[in-house]
Amino acid sequence: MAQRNQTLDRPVGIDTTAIRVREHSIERRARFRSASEPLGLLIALVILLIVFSLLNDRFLTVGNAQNILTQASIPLIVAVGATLVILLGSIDLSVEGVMGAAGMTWILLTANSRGGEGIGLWAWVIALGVALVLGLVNGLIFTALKVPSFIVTLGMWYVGLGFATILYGRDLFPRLTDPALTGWTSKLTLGLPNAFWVALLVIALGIAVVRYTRVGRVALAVGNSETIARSAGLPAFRVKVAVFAIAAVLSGLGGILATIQLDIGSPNVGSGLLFVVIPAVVIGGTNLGGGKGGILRTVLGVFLLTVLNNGLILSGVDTSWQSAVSGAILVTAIVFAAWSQRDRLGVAK
Amino acid sequence: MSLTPQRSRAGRFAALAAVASLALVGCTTTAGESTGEDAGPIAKEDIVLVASVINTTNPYFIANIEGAEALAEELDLPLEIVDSEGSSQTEISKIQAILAQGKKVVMFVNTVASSDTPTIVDAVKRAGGYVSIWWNKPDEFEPWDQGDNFVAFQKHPGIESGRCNAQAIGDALGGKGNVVMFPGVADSTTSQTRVVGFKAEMEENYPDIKILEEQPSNWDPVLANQNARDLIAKYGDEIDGVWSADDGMQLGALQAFEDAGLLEQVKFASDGLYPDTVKLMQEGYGDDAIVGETFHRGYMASAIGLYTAYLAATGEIDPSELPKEKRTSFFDIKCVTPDTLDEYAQYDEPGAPAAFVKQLIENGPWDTEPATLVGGGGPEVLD
Amino acid sequence: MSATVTEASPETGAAPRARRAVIGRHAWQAIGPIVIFIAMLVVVAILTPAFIGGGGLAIIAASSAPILLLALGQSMVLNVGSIDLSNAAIALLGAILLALALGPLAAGAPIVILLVTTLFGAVNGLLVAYFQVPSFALTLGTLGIFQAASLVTSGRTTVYVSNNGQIVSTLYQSGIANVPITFWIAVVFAVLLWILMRYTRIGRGLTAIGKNESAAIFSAVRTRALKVLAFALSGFAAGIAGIVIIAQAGSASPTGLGSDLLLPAIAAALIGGTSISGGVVNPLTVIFGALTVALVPIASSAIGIPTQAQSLVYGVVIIAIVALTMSRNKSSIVK
Amino acid sequence: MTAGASIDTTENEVTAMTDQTPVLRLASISKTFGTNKAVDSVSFEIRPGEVIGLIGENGAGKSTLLKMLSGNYRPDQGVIEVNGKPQQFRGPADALRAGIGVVHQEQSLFTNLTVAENIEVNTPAGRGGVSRLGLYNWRRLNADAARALDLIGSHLNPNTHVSDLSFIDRQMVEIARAIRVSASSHTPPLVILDEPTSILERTETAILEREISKLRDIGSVIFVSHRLDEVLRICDRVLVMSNGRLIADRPSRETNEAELFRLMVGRETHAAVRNRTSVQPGTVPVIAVKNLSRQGEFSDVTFDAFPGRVVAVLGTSGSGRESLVRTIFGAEAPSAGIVTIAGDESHRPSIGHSVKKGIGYLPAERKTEGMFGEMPADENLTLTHPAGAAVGPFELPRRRRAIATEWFERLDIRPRTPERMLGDFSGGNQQKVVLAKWLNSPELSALLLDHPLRGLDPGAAETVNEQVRAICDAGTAVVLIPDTIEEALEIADDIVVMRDGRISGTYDLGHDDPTTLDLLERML
Repeated sequence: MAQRNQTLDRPVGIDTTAIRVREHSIERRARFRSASEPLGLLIALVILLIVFSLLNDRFLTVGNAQNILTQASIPLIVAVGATLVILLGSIDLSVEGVMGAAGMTWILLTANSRGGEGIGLWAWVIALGVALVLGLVNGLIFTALKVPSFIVTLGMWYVGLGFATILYGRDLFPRLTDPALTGWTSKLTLGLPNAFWVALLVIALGIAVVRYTRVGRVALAVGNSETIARSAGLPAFRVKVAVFAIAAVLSGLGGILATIQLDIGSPNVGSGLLFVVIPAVVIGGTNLGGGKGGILRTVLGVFLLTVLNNGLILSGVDTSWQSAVSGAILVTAIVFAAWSQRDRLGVAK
Repeated sequence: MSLTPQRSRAGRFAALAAVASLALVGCTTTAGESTGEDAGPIAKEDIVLVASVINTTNPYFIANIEGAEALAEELDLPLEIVDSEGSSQTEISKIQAILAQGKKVVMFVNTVASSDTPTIVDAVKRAGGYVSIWWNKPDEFEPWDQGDNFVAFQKHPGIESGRCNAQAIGDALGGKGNVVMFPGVADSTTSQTRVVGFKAEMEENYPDIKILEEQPSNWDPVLANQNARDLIAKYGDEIDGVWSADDGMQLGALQAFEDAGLLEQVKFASDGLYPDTVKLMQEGYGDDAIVGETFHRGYMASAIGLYTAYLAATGEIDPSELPKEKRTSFFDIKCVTPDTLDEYAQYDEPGAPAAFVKQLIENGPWDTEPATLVGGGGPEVLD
Repeated sequence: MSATVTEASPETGAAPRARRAVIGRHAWQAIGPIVIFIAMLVVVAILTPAFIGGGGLAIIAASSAPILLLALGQSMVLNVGSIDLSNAAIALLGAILLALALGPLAAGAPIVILLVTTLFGAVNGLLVAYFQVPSFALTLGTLGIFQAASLVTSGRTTVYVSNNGQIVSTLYQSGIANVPITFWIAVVFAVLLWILMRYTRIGRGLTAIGKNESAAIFSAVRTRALKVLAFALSGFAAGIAGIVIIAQAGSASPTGLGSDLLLPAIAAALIGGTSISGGVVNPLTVIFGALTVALVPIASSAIGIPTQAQSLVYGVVIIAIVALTMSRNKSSIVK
Repeated sequence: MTAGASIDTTENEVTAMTDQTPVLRLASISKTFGTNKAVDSVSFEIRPGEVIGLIGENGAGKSTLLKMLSGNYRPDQGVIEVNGKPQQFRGPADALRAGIGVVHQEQSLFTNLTVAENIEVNTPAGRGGVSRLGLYNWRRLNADAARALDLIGSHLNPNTHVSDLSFIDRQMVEIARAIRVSASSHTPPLVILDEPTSILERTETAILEREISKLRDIGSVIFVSHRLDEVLRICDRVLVMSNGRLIADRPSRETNEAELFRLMVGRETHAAVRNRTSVQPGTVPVIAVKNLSRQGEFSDVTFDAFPGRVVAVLGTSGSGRESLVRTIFGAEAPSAGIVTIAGDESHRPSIGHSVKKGIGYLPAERKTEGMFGEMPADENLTLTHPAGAAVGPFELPRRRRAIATEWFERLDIRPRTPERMLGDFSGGNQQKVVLAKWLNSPELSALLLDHPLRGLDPGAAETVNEQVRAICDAGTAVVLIPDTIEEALEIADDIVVMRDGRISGTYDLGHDDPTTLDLLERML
C-alpha cells in the first residue's frame, strides 16, 4: 500500500503535465474558434460591402452609410434585448406587439395631431412603463407558471398589438406635431444619426450588463445550465424575469423610435422586425440553446442583414428575391458555423 | 406517445373523447342545414347588417365602419362588424360564424384577398343572405353568374385613380423628371389597376417622365418608409416625384423624404385623400409637396355596398333585372389638387357619414354625389 | 440524481400515491386539450346558442383544417426536438404550384404537389440531420427562400385555377356531416400519425430522439433518417394543407388564404399537448388544439367582444390554455 | 492494509484536538418522505482536521443526509450544530455561510463562465456587491478566486473559461468553490465530497487524494465514495449508513473492505476468483481491430476480442481508450485502420452496422447517452432489439411488457415495474436495464462496456459484474473499460494497456500474471 502510494506520487506529476499540454492545445483551439466565428461574419460583411459597391457606386457613400445606420438602429436596440433573452435559452416573440403598445402609448401622450399638448418626458416614462409591464408579465408567466417562453411571448405579441389597437381607437393617425421630434431619429449628431447614437448607448449598456452585472452573469449561467444555477442558489427566477423586462423595455424604446421615424403612430409600427431581429441574433452566432454568444456578434448580424437589404435594393434586385437571398445567407451562415463542429454524435435541435 | 398502462388508459380515453366530440360536430351541424338560397325578400325586422373590414387600424377601414354605422342608425337595424385582422381565414371564419347563427344578413365585405370572394359569396348564398363585395374579386367571378344573393361587386376604378395621380405629378413636374412608385400588396388587383393607370398615363401623356423603380410596400407605412429611405440613398436628388398606391404608404414615404431634406424638391401623389393628408395639404406641407390625390371615402363605400344589398334583400330591387354595370360597378373618384381641396372638406366634417347616408337613401345607391356610378359591367381594363 | 429520486419517492407506502399523481398528470395531458375545447364551446353555446345550433362547429372544423394539417406536421417535428418554421410557407408555395399545375396536369397535380412539398420538407430535414444545424435557424432561412419562391412562381399576383378546379374543390364543397372533406382528411391524417406514433417502431424511434437524442444514437435508432422523415412528414402535411387552401379558395396568392398559418399552427400543436422541447406528442389531441385555435377568434367575434379587443383576447386565451394544459413538474426546466 | 506514515501523524493531531468543539455535530437528525424514513435519527460528530468517509448503498439515505447538511432539505427532527452553534439552514447559501461546502457527484460548474466566477458564485464579489454600483469588479473577483485556489494548491488562471479545463481541474474549481465562503470568514471549512472519484481516472484520483490531505490542514472533509479501498486509504473514520440509519462508525485502521461491504450490503461479498484459460489457437475473434487510428485520440491500435473472454482496456484519461471503444462501436470515425466484426471488414464502422452485427455498447454517461429517463423501462429495454415485441414495423405492447418482465426477473431489477419511467429507478437498476437492452439482442456477439460500474454502489456493481461474467460464459466477447486496475484484474481474461493513444502492453491472463504495479507502469 505504502509502496503503491510512492509509485503513484512520482508519475502522477508527469502524466498531468501531459494532460495539461493536451488541454492547452484544446484551449488554444477553443480560443481560435471563438475568435474565428465573428471573424467569418466580419469577412462576409466586408464581401457584401465590396460586391454592392461594385454594383452601385451610390452604395458606398456617406449618405447611404447614414441611411444604413438609421435603418439598423431600431433592429439593433431590439436585438440587444433579444440576445439577452436567447442567452437564457428562451425566446421573445413579443417584440412587435410591445413596440406597437409602447409606440402608441408614447405618441398619444406626446403632442400629436389628435390634439393635446403632450406630457413630455413623462410620455417616455409611461410608454416604457407599459413595455416594462408587458415584459414583466412575460417573465412572470414564463417563470412562475412555467409556460414555454415561445408561447407566452407569442400570446403577448397579440396582447401588445391588441393594446395598441384599443389605444388607437377609431381616430386619425396620430401625427407628431413637435418639430423637434419630427425626423429626430435620422438627424445627424457628430455625423451619425441620433437613432444610432441611442443604439450605440444601448449596445454599450447591453455589453456592460452581460459583462459586469449580476443579471448578465446569472443569465449566462442559467443559459448554461438552469439546474446547476438553481442548486447553486442563484436567483434564476428573478434574473429571468429581469431579462424579459429589459428586453421588453428595449422593444418599447425601439417602438418609440420607430414611431418618431415614421412620424405617425400605428399599432403595426414594429411590423416585420421580429424576422429581422431573430435571424440577426442567430447569424451572429448566439446559440439558441442559451449560454453562448454575445451582443457584439448580434450587432454584426444586424448589420449584415441591413446592409444586405439595402444593397439588394440599391443593386436593383427584384424585391421578390430579397427574402430568398437573406434566407440563403442565413442558411449558409449556420451551415458554415456548424460545419467544423459536425460529428457523428452531434445533436442539433 | 408512449405506452405505459396509465397513459394508454388516458390515451384510450382521449381517443374516445375525440370520437365522441367529432360525432358531436357532425350531429349539431346537420341541424343547421335548413336554410337555402332563393329565400325571397327578407322582412326588415329580421335583417342584420354586417360590415367586414380588413383591419381596424387603417383610417380607410375605420371609415368603412363609420359608414356602416351611419346606415344602421338610419335604417334602425342591428349591425355587426367583422375584423378580418388581415387574414383571409379569419375573415371567412368570422363571416361564417355570423351566418351560422341563422341571421338574415345584409353584408358588405371589403375582402382581404380577391380569392376570398367565391367562398364568402357561397356561404352567404347558402344562408340566404345578401352581400356586396368591395374592391377585390376574381375577374371572371361575376355577380350575374352567381344569382341574386351576390348583389353587386363595387369599387372605385383603379386605372382612373392611377391616371389622376399621374396627371398631378406630370403637371407638377412640368412633364419632365424621374418618379419612384410604391405599389401596395403586389397581388392585390386594387394596387395593380392603380399601377396600370399610372404607368399608362405617364406613357401616353408624359413621355419625358421616367419611372425609376417600383418597390411594393404592402400597404404598410413602415415598409414604405424603409423602402423610401433606400431609394433615396440609391437615387438621391434624382427623384422628382413619388407615387404611392395609398395614403398610408405615402405618409411613410413623406417622412423619409422629409428626413432626407428632400421634401421640398419632390412632388407626391397618392390615392385616398386620408384626413391626415388633407391636413398636410392644407398646411402646405413641404412646400406643397402633395400635388395630387384622389378622393373617395370608406364610409361611402360601405354605405353604398350595404344599401345595395339591403335593397335587394327587401325586394326593392331585383338584382337579376339590373344592368351589368349595376352589378359590377365602378363609382366615381374625384381628382383632387391643392386648389380643389376645399370642396371636399364637407365630407370629413362630423356627421358627414350620416348626411351621406341620408342622400344615399334619397337618391339610391348609384346616384349619390360624390360617388356616383361611372361605369362597370365587367373587369376594369385600360381604355 | 438517481439516488435522490429513489430516496425522494421511495417504494413503500408513497408509491401508490405517486402513481396516482402520475396517472392524473398523464391523463390531463391526454384529455386537457379536449376538455378545454369543450369548455370553451360550452361558454360560447351559452352566450350565443344560435351559433352552435346553426352549425358553428362545422365552420370551426372547416376553418381549422389547414391549421390542423400544419399543426400535425409541426408536432412531428417538435416531437423530435426540432421546429419547422417553414411549413406554412411550404403550404402556400404548394398551393400556388397546385393552382398552376392543375390545368396541365389535372388529377396528377395534387400528387406532384405532395411529392414536391414532401421533398421540400425532406431537404429541411437533411440539412438539420446531416449538417447538424439548429432547425429554428435553418427553417427560418428556408422560410425566406420558400416565400420568395411563392412570389416568383406566382408573379406576385393571385393565381387562379384555370381548369380542373373541381378535382380539389369538391373536397371543400362536399362534406360528411356537413363538415367539408378537407377537415376529415386532416382527421384521418391525425389518426394515421397516431397509429404511427403509438404502434410502430418508427414512432417510438421518433419519440426517442425527442427525449434524448444522444441516447437514441447510441441505441442504434436511425436518428438522421428519422429526423428527415419527421421533416418530410411536415412537408407532406403542408402539401395537403396547400391542397386544402386551393379546395377552399380556388386560387392562391403570396398574401392570400393560408399566408398566416405558421404561428396559429404552432400554437395549435402546443395547445394540443405537444412538448416544445420534444418527446411528447399525441396527434389526436392536436386536433383539438387546432379546433381551439380556430374557435378563439370566431368565438370572440360571436360572443360580441369588441373588434378592437379581439387580438388582445386571442393572446390572453392562447397563453391561458397552454398554461392550463401543459404538463410540468416542479423541477422541470422550461425554456 | 497498512496505514501510511502520513496518516498516522494526522491521526495523532486529531487525537490532540479532541477537546476542541466539533466542526459539525448532528443530533438525532431525521427526514421522512411520505411514509418512508429516508434518514432515521442519525447522530455523529466531526472534529477539526478530520476526514470522514460516508458509505452506504444507493438508497441508504446518504444523499438525503447530505442535502440536509447543504441546506437543500430541512430535517424533520434533530439538531445540526456547526462549530458549537445550532443551525437552521433555509437554503444552500446559509450552509455555505456556516462553512459547509459541497462538491457534487456530477460536476456543477457553469462551463461558459470563468473559473473565478464559478468559485465566487456565492460570495459578495460574485454577487456584484463589491463596488457601489453593484457592478462586477473583475480584478477583485479574480484575486479572491486565486486566493481560494491557492489554499488548495492549485494555480489555475482564474480568468480561464471552465469549458477549457480538464476534468480534474474542474474538480479543483469545485473544491475551491466549496471552501471559498468559509475561507473568507475564517471559519474552518467542512467540505463534503459527494462521490468525487466516481468519474476520475486512477492517476487523477491520486491528485485528488493529495488535495484532500491539503484540505485536512485547513478544515474537515466528509468523503462519500463507493470505492471502499479509497475510503479506507483517505479517511480517518468511516461511517456506514443503511436504511436511513447510521449502523457503524469505525476508525479506518480497525476495519477492512470485506467488513465494510458486509455492513453496507448485509451479506458477504461473493466475488469468486475467475478461472482463466488462454485463448485457444485457431479461435476466430468476434472483433478484430487492426492498425486503428483516430486523429488526436489514438493511433495504430491492434487487438482482438474473443468469444467468451473479457478484454479490459486500461489507460489514463489521455490514453484514448474511451475513444477507441467508441470508434469500434461506430460512434466516432476512425482516421485509419480496419475493424473486423464477425468476419466483416470495415474502414468506417457505423453504429447501425455494429448493432446489426450483434455488438452492444454500454456508455459511461448513462443518463445522457445510455437511457431515456422520461421513457418507461420496458420501452428503453426493447428500443434497440425488440425481439418478439415487434412484428415488422409494428409494436406489440403486451409482448414488450412480457419481455421486460422476464428481464426484470433475470437481472433482479427492482422494483418490478417495467412500465415505470426509467429515470425513477436507482442507478444500479438503470444500468441493468441498459444492459438488458443489449442482452435482448437475439444474437449478441460482443459487448463494449465503458465504465459500467461508474456511480454504482458495491452491491449493484457486484450484480452487474456477475451478469457480465454470465454473458461472457455464454460465448459473448466483452471489451471492458474498467474504473480501476483491480476491477480489470478481477474480471478480465485479457488486458490491453494503452498509453498516449498507443498500446503499451497486452496480457493474456491465462498465462500472464501482471501485478498492479506492472500495469501502472505501462499506463504511465
